[in-house]
Amino acid sequence: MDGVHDLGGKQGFGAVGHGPQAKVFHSDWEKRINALYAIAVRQGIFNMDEYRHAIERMEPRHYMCASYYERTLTSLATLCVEKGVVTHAELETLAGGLFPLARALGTGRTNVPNRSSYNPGDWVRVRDLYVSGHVRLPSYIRGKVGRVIAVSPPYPFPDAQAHGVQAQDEPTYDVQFHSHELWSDAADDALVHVGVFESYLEPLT
Amino acid sequence: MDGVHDLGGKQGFGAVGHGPQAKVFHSDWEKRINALYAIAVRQGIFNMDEYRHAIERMEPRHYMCASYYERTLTSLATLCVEKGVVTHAELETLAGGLFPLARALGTGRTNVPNRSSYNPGDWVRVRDLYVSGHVRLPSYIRGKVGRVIAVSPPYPFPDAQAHGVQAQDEPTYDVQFHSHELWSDAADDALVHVGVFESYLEPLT
Amino acid sequence: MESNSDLKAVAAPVERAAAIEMALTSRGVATVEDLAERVHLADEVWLPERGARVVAKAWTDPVFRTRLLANGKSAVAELGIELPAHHRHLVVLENSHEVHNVICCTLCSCTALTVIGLPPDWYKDLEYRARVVRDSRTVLREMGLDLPAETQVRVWDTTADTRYMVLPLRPAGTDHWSESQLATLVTQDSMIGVARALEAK
Amino acid sequence: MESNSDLKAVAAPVERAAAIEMALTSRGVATVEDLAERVHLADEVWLPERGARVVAKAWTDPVFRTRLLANGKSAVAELGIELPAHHRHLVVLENSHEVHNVICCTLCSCTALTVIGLPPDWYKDLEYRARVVRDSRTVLREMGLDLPAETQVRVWDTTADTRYMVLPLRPAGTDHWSESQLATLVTQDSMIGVARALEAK
Repeated sequence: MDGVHDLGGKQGFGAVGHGPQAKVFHSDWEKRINALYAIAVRQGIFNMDEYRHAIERMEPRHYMCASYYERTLTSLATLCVEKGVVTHAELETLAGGLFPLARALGTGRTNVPNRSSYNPGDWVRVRDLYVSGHVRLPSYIRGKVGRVIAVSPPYPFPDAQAHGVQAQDEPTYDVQFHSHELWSDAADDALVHVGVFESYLEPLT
Repeated sequence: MDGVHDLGGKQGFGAVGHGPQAKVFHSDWEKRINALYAIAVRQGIFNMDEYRHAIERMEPRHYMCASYYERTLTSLATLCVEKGVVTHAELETLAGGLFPLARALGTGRTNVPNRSSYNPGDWVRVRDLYVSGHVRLPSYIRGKVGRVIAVSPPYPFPDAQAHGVQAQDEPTYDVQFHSHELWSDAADDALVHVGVFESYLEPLT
Repeated sequence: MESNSDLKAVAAPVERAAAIEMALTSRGVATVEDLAERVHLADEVWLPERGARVVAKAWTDPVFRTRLLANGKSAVAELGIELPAHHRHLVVLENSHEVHNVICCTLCSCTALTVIGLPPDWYKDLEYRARVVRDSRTVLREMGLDLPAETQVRVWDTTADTRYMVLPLRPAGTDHWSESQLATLVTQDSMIGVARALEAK
Repeated sequence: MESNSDLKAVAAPVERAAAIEMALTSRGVATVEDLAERVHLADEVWLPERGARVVAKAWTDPVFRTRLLANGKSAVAELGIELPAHHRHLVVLENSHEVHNVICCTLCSCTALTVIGLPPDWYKDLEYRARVVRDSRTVLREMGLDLPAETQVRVWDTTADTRYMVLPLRPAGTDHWSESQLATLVTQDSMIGVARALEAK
């Protein structure tokens, strides 16, 4: 999904709010929500891909302006409503006000059928891929060329997992890109490593 | 600038707020701000490219949540402060509160030196172009292939105009793209026409 | 850009608008007359009724229609409609049973406002700008325009200083209508391309 | 997803959080004990001090260091540090005078939180996520880390279920320090890669 969550390389943002005031939590409810979503995952109410995708499905302005734990809270509530654990109306009654949830879930997809596997040292191209459902491809690597540095063991395929679609597990590749391949001369000189699922790659021909 | 203003093809947004309640203006100040920015342009305080870019330079959350005329207002005020017409402090005193302006202007650029010209019927590729200053290239056509349908007379080059950089005027090309070239199968079937400056294009080899 | 450090809350847009207006009028950058003139143009002149006259004339005068499609800017000037200097080009997009055109501006909200009228709120909203270019047929359907599968959709993104207007299909049953009668069927939505012209009643 | 139509204002996040907590505890999905356990983990267990022990051991025990770089997950398990099931892989990135590593998550805010501690607010903010991957050296400089021009920057974006931690350079003048003394020099920032380990005083 080409959503506002896909922030890598986006410009116009100010300084990072780094400093002695940095904190993990700013209030007690943040700790409790962080605990609750993890409990819901452990109870099997939803998986981590569903959790991440429900955050991405938040109305874009809501996503942009919410704090991190408000995003957690919205994903947790959305999935609990979608899975039938609680109703939206009940949540609003309990909260004593409107309770904005994420927008509706679309369709997922399974693995790409004709995918190749790669070895460290292989040059690869990221597919020019557009997926309306969940996808863990940051748009800044779309269509770009990089080199495989390492291979991980197979993981569940997020494009399927977030939508309850059957799929095979896939290795992810540690792919190294040069920042100038990604953003021409409008970036600092660096190597950027991204964990890329096999279905997102094609051999460099 | 790869900013949040570059909305074409972004997903996650809801229904268009179309209907009998549609209006141009919602209050009197909107009309007056719309008049004032046009007067400032006519007075030569800034040009339209500076005006558009100052909107793009708004802090991303502010951009996303502001109404259209709040964006106009912020651009007008930012440019009047940057051009020395008024100080930020005076605006805040007059407003009786904080007056958020757009973020600082970066560097512009002039035309691409080795650009080609094109004729209707020519196939072209949009350069894989990353510009940190003002640019009128929507990111959804970056790197994509289309066909030139028509040619316009030369216009001032926005990447330069928004930054006070000297540049030659350039024709813009009406380039036709198939929606499936732009977004694979994750788009409705359509032809998309974009007005593309010469410096953004390269011949299809 | 020093800010007033003793202020705490962000002023409301209406207050900020008043502040910049006061700053510009007190310096003589804008006069009361300038402001009144521009507000008058927006309220009374740049209305969709102007574009409706253009469309109705194109429907009834084939020679004008040819001129309009060849050079929109000079053709609308015949009807006394001028474009701002930076609107360099007006391209008129003729709908047919085969092709339906729709206009947008994904990067900001450009339009041929002196011809088709200042754009309504939804045209400038993030939703329309993000979605119509990618999900054109779906968005048009949501907005009440269900196009036949065989009609091709063409979306025009106003990214340069060319401006667009749609020449909608002439409604059936209007063969003997006058130009001014026809103009009443031409809405701003139909010149943006999110609706057909009104049906003849 | 029917909404309560008689409500008007959006409830504050703290009220919404209380509502979902009440809904889940009243149904037995989460017990008071579950909640207390998870809050305890976040407050008392998943702290940067854990990662600091790993780093200090790697600085003093070359054989452990080799195991850590070969397989982070099994090496930290030797110190009693477990990763959640969905953190499949822990890759430890060793800084040198030639290469400086920094980690981020542009799509959300993933981290090896059981090792380096739960990430601070700025790591999860839009600013860090948007900028560090493209303007790495600039962002690091703004954050107080001015790297020599000859040091190569490597940015690691946590887009899959591999987790990363940075093994910072051992500070000068610590040759005879004990493992536990060394651990006091290892900050969370240095394991993210936005700072060096603290200097020896």
